[in-house]
Amino acid sequence: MTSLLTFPKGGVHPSERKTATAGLAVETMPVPDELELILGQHIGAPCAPTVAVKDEVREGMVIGEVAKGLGVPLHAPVSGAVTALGQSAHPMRVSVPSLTIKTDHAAPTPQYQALAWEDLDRDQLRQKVHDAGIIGIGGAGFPAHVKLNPPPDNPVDTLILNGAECEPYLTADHRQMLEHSREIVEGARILLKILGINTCHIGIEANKPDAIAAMSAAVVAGAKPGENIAVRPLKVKYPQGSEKQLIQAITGRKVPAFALPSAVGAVVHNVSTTKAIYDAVALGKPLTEKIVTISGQGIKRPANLLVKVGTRVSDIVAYLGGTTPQLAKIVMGGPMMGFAVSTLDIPITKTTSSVLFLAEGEIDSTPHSPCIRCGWCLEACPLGLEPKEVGIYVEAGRPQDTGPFGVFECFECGCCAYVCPAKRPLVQFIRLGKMKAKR
Amino acid sequence: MKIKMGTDLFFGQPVRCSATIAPAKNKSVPIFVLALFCLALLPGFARAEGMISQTGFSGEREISLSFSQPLAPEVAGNPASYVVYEEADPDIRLAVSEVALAADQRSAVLTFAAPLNTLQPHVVALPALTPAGAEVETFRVSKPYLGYLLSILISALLINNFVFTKYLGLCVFFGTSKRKDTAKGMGFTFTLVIVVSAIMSWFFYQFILKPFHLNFLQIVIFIGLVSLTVQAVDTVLRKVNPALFRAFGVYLVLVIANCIIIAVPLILADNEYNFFETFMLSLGAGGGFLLALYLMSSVRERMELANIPPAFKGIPIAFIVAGQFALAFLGFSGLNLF
Amino acid sequence: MKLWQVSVSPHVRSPESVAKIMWTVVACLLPPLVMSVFIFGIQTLIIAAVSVASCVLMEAISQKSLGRPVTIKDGSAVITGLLLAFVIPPGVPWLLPALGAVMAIYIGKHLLGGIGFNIFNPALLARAFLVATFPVAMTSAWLPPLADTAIFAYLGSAADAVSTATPLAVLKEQGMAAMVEQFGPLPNLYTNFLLGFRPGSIGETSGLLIILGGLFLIYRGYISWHIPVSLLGTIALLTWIFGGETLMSGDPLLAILSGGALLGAFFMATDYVTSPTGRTAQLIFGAGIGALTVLIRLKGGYPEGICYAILLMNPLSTVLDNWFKPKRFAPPLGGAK
Amino acid sequence: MKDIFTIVFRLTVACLLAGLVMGATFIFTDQAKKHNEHAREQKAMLGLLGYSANKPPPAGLTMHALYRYIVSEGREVSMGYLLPTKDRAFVFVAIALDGTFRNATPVALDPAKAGEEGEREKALAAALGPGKELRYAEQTLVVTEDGVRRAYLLSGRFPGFKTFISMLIALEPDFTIRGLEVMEHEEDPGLGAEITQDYFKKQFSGKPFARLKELAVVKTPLPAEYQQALEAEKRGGLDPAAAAAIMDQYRDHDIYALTGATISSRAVTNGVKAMVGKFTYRLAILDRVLAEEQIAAPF
Amino acid sequence: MATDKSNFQLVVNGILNENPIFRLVLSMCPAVGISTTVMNGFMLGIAVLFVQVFSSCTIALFQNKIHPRIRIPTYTLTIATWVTVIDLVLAAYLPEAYAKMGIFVKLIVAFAIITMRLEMFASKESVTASFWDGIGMGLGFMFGMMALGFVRELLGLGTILGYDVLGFKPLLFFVLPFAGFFCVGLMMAFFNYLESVYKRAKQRV
Repeated sequence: MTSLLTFPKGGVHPSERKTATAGLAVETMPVPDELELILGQHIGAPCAPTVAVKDEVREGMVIGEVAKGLGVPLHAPVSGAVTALGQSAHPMRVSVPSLTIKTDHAAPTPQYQALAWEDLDRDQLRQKVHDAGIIGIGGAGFPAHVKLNPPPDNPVDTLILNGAECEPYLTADHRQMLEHSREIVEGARILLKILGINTCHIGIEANKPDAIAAMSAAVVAGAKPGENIAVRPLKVKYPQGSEKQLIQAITGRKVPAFALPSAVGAVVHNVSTTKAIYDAVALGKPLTEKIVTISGQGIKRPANLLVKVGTRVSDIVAYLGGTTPQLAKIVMGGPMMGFAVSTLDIPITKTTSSVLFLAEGEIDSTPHSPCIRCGWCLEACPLGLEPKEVGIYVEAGRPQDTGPFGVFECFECGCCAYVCPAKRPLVQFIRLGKMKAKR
Repeated sequence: MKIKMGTDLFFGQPVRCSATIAPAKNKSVPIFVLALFCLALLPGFARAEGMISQTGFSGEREISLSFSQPLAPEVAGNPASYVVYEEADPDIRLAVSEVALAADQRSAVLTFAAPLNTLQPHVVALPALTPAGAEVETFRVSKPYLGYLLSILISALLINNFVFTKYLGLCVFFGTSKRKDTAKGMGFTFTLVIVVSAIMSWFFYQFILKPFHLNFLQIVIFIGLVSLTVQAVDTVLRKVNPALFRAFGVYLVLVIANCIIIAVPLILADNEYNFFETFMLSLGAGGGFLLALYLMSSVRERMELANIPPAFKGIPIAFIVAGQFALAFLGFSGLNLF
Repeated sequence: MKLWQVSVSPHVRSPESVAKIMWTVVACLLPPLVMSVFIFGIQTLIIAAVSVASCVLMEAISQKSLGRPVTIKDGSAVITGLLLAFVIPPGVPWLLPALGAVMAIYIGKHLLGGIGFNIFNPALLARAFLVATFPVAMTSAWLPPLADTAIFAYLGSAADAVSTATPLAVLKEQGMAAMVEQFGPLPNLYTNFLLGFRPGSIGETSGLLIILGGLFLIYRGYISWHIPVSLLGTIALLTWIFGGETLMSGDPLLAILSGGALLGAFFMATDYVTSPTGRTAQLIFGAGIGALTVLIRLKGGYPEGICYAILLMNPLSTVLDNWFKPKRFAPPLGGAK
Repeated sequence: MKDIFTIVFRLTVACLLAGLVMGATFIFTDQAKKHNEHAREQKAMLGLLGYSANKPPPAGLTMHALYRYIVSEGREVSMGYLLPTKDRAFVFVAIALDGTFRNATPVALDPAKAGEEGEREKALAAALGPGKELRYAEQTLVVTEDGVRRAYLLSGRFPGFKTFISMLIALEPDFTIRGLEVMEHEEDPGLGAEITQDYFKKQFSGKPFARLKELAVVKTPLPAEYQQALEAEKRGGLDPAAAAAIMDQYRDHDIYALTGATISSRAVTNGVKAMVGKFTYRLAILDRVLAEEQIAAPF
Repeated sequence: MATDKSNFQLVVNGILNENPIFRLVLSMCPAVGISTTVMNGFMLGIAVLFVQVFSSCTIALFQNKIHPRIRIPTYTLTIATWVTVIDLVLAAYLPEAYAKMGIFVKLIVAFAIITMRLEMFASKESVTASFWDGIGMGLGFMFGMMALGFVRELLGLGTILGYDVLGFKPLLFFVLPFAGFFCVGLMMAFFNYLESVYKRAKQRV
């Protein structure tokens, strides 16, 4: 293999821990009796419900709509009856409006037919992406159609599909690429058409050789003249999957601070999002289900599950045979950037890529000690920020003075806190800095 | 410092100073300093002329000579043909034990029986090569004057740093070393004022106090000159470069409360320094103060973030740190550069 | 209902910890100590033990009295104790390091805010303090290396032992010829010095073991090569240029092997707290120490200058870090924020 | 405008007042200062000769100051000695560099004012006439008791480890060192500053001139009994006879270097050697000239 | 305007509340440089006391005659005059003590404490009050210097006022010049600590 691409500065190599689920085929979880749908799943204003309590809904029906601003509609993942419109716990925010549906197991499952999407023009395609409720399901939750409409003064010339999946434990994208490589490549072609360009790179970390092989095969199989789609093996390094790092690794361009990728002519989409876009455009299927990696030593049976959006974690636990006694922490998302949750009564959202049940031995709960200025965080930071100084200032009670150390550029990848030998909660310090400091 | 910052020390007018201190963009100060420095270098290029073109100590027991033309080995290679003595003791000849003449006969190294006192200028003469009846030419051997000047500068800057090894100027030092900007401003202002006032003091001392035996007026005259310089710099700066004045004007009033500024003229009067030596001493004193301030301020900015025991907060800990600096500066003691 | 533990990301941590780093450094410092027992006798072990014990005790006392958590288990006081023992002559009274510990741990470290906030390297600060306070013992209690394995030779009578001079002192006061006369002809000299058979401070003589320990730390990623390389490189270069009778005739290898340069380069100057974190800053920091070391060695009042050179550069580490900030990924569009 | 005048007027008055106060103090203190300085010097010198308040010097003891000048006349350089004569007058003896006598000029100088450099210069300038440049070099004291030479007191300075060390040396008439005193130095405390200690200074006492010429510094530690003897006077513990016996034992030994301060020790030894060497050389010439020219010196 | 404090209070104020060394942190140079023995502290204390008292009295005496715009130059001139006087007197009558104090006697002229007292007190108060204030400040400085000298002499040389008290020299460190920094810092902290203890005790009562 030729030299692998990567970003030059910073990054860490956490132990991968993907073996537990990497080899497991995606398993469809039976639809639970009740689903809890959070209305604000994407970045932007939350949806307003278009149904009322006791309304009957059918699978695929729009149940929430964003009236104004950034956002996408929400669809019913199952057929059934709306039982409640209330508040529910959310992994990231304290509580958010939600909607509960009681599943009607007897209702028929809708069948989706392949459509000839090549005939549609760019705006129609983009509208379809919006209508299907597609957002960046890698974790960011940014509405996909917005990314596909770059500002006219920043012409886009490159599409990048993000198959890096650099977080430990996570294998959802890996399985997606193995099992749906054809659809992903087709989705890439849809995206190219919408953007009006012909270059697409698919970045995959080198620890997934089978996925690289499968994707390469699919690219060759689906090759069309005039289109330039290529698989790019990447070096294994966290946070390779971060937008800015991925763009730099593949194209060498640097996205300026506080700017979008389109500033350097690139658009990045996650492979799973691409698959969802394919489903939306080619099959007319809205985004209502999600592959989620369930892993960690705290769960009896790790798995890659295809679940309906709105499935509660407690239902998943029950399906997988319960938790083990060593369970210490439950994390939604990857272990580097995910959120620890205090309860199992939390629903899966469109952006949930995994639920990790971490045992005592997998996490490190050593209390933190004073900074010894080893500078490892400076080495690890992919953005060249100074987490150590932020930490020292925050601890000294001066979070308002942390601006010059770059707290606002930080995307909280957690590299600094990962390497810190003093176990300092640097991400927490940086968040405090973001709150108190002025730009 | 408890002297009210904000009022002019001399004429009671309020000083218009802004709270934020803009970095001085003006380059005129360094250029002025550089020019004076070049002026000071000039005497260093003077060389002996005549039969011997260059002289110098090459070791504890050696003097090296370069001749302006090749000399006969039987004379130039003979230890007896050289007459060498310390300038202060012309009657006592130093015994030359060996002469190593270079192959081209244009240079020689004299080795002496006893170690030389290289701090004293020596005199070399070659009477054997002087035609009968003519005056014997003598040649001075001394450490280069430029080196001496530089050693005064380095000494005041590092080895005998006024703050860390002479313990002077401490009130202002602790008062203005909290912030790096303040430290820089104070340091530069101080350096400027001390150079000007020391040179003025030197003129006063050499041409008025000493000839008229008015040494007991030293203190009054020197402090008066310092006040005058401060006032003059204040006025000139206000007119010529208001931006620079806004940056450094605040510190002018503090300069006079710094004992280094009065210590330097006293020292140069005691040691009978000449003009260049005076300049070097004052530059070194100012630079040393700036250096000490800058180091201390950067350390104190870092210490502000530390969890310091309450009884030590503020000035006490600054003293402890200054003591640690003084320990580190002991490393320069005994340094003898030239 | 059971609530699970919540904390901010990341939830996995690297296996490194402060204690692990510190104890690794301690482990790297042990071989030179063992070697010095063979070279100078068992009393070096006693000095080291007193030094470590008093540093650890002082750490506990200071932390207790200042109401901070007692962290003697993390090994940082042990390192300070070992390094303090390493930089004092082997023939000093055993009580000296105990006094040094007060300066190093209490005044040098805990008064300034505890670990992470000391400005000067505590061990070296203590050494400078001891040199000033006990000038005779600290500058003349050198012992000649033992010829055989009589490691109990000086025990109990260290003060009466034949005092000798360190190679650097001989070189400074008497010149190269005396050096060869006293320590043997050149190629032998290098080998002896590399192995540690020469008078010197307790831990600085066994160059080979120090280099090995330092390389191990670099291999483990605990220290970076920048400071040692630029420090030793500068010493070698400047000694080569200015160290001889004429320009460009000094002996760089001898300069590195005959003093505390190696110990300083690998274990003192690389102290996290008192050295800069940026790579460029580290290179300049190392070069500054090297230059000051050569300056003090050749022109200063002491035969060895690395201790003071490091102390003089320590306060500059913050300044250097400020001057050479890490390069940001990309500046915001339109220049200023 | 009126303001300015008031300011100037008051400032002038203030300056005048201040000048008055300072001038008065100066005049008042100047005499006392000179007197005290002289007394201090005298005390140090007498102390070196072994006299103190308890042991006053004998009545016949006198100190004769000998001032050396370097005279240059054009390119000609010679040595000049200003010395008192038996009839309480002064004479200036010029001697060429090679030791031949040039001339002797009587100098009119008030003996009470001879200690002041300015006064001497004035008197010399008047006596020698124009065209001669004088540079003052040093002062040496010849101590006599009833006209017999008892001792010489030399003062001088030489480079130490850090800056200059200035020293006062007392010599027997046969140039054996009687004792020495460090007047000023800036050596390191605890190291080079130990040169002021008895156990170092007294090592020089009793060294004959012939031995002094060859005197070296050794780095072996100072033997304990020798140290005890050297410090006997200050600390006691050893009776004077026993101390003297031990001192005799080490009379011919080299100087033991101060621990950790070899450079300072060597600097002092070399400095003392140079000072005594130069003095003996010059005194021999001067004595010869005085005898040849029959100049009546009181010593 | 007249102060409401009695003469005694003025003196105590200078020694305790506004001690020039430990509380106002002024005139630190001699406190670091030459506070190695009690005697040194005493001698310089006397000099400062003299200058302070005479300057205060002079200014208080002439306070109506001093033009406000040349206030500071007049102060400087006054101080410089009295410093010259004490300098000459010390040099003449106590040459040995004078030699030990070196340049510091002359540097009294740049002591901020004296100018500050003139500006804040003597230029507004009566001669008597200024006299006592000057005494207080001078004594405060002297006691500060002597306290430092006491600690340093005892711990460094084992002596007090030259008399051998301990019989041995505990730690040369304390009489080394740079140790002044540590001694001043530690003693200041000690006084701060005492004050906090005192305040806490007072609150409890």
